Amino acid sequence: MQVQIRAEPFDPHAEMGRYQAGLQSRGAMGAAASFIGMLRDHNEGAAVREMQLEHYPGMTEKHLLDICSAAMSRWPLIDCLVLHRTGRIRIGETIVLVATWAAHRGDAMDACRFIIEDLKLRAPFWKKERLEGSERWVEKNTSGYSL
Amino acid sequence: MQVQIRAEPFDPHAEMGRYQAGLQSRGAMGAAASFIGMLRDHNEGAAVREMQLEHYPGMTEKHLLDICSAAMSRWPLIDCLVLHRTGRIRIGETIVLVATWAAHRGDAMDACRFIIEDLKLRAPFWKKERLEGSERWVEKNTSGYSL
Amino acid sequence: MAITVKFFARLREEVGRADDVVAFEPGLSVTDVWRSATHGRAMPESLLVAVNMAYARGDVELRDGDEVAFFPPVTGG
Amino acid sequence: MAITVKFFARLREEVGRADDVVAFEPGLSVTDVWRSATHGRAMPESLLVAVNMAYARGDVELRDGDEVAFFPPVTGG
Repeated sequence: MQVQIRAEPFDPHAEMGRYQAGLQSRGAMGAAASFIGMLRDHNEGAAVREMQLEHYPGMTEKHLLDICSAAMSRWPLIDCLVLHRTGRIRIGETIVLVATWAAHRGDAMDACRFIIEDLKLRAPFWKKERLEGSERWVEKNTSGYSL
Repeated sequence: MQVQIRAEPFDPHAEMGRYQAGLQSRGAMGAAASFIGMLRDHNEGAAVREMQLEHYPGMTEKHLLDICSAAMSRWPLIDCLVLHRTGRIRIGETIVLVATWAAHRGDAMDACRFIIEDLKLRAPFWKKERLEGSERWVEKNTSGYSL
Repeated sequence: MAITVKFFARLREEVGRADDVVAFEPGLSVTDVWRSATHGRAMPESLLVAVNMAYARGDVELRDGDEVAFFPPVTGG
Repeated sequence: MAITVKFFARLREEVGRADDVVAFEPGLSVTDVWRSATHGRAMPESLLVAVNMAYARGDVELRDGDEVAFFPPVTGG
């Protein structure tokens, strides 16, 4: 189980591959699920230039570990990984990677979804968007579906 | 949209990263979801040594493209990718990669799940497990949850 | 002219071959092709059928040159 | 002794500082700390509170040395 706050850009595919390669129980793993969140160039009707992402050092890591522990006790997971960016984020860069491993696909996918939904709802991060000539704090996270 | 049958082992993380890097609409992508299926060393109470995976050349590719098209019309996806192994597969090797890209997380995750569930239910592939001293055809796919 | 027949997986092993050819005649159904190619073997309950690489039912009437495939429940992914 | 107070994101900008210290006294609640640190500013309806890095309610009674954080709805991921 690993949770990291990253101040620098990272390659989510390479990170997930590297983490998976380090897992012991290869023969027990039948399924891996991942979610990657990236910075779009549009949000709520406005063109976004870049973003500043703030967190609560100490509490954020603790909360992400709590989410992962909750997922590990609710589903028979083999492991899970959460990497989350902070600082200045450019269009297309990865904001978050959530990855889960299990024997069976339903457990891996349900747990991955649970982690990202809980993270969106409760993990202490705050986004400030830089638009053309102005800035704004993102008010709240949306349901995750296009309108 | 890409669908490929692979007779040789592949790295699903590298493949997903390479495919994503080739996508045009980077600024529109807010979410990527993936599912990776791997060969476990146990199935239905028996130790599995390796697996032989058979498909129906022509129909399998066509069916996977149909599944992806159905997902693309049901959800506002930017793109999707399905890679599936055939031939002799060893423990820990990747059997299938499903990856989806969308503006929003719900669409990416729902579509990814739809594709793997439909693939499991209807795509023409057949698994024959080599056990200790015997072989057996896998009778049917399970619900994807541990018992 | 003829109907091309294919068997996959366990069914291929049980029938003893992967491919076959059945003479076409007007009104021929998928079930007729099964009977002819397997010499009257009972159709397994869980049998899946594809005609020209699309899932089909046993009562589908065939056209000359069609490809008919028989296979057990799929187990990919 | 004292209570450490933290403000994040929009709230940090509005209050004008990231950190503060409030003198501890027995019976002090989270709401008391908010009033003291913001000089009576109204508590936003959507305000979130953490005590010692765990989510808490406004009526929680504090202990000496506690860290109290105030922040708006979270927007990570």
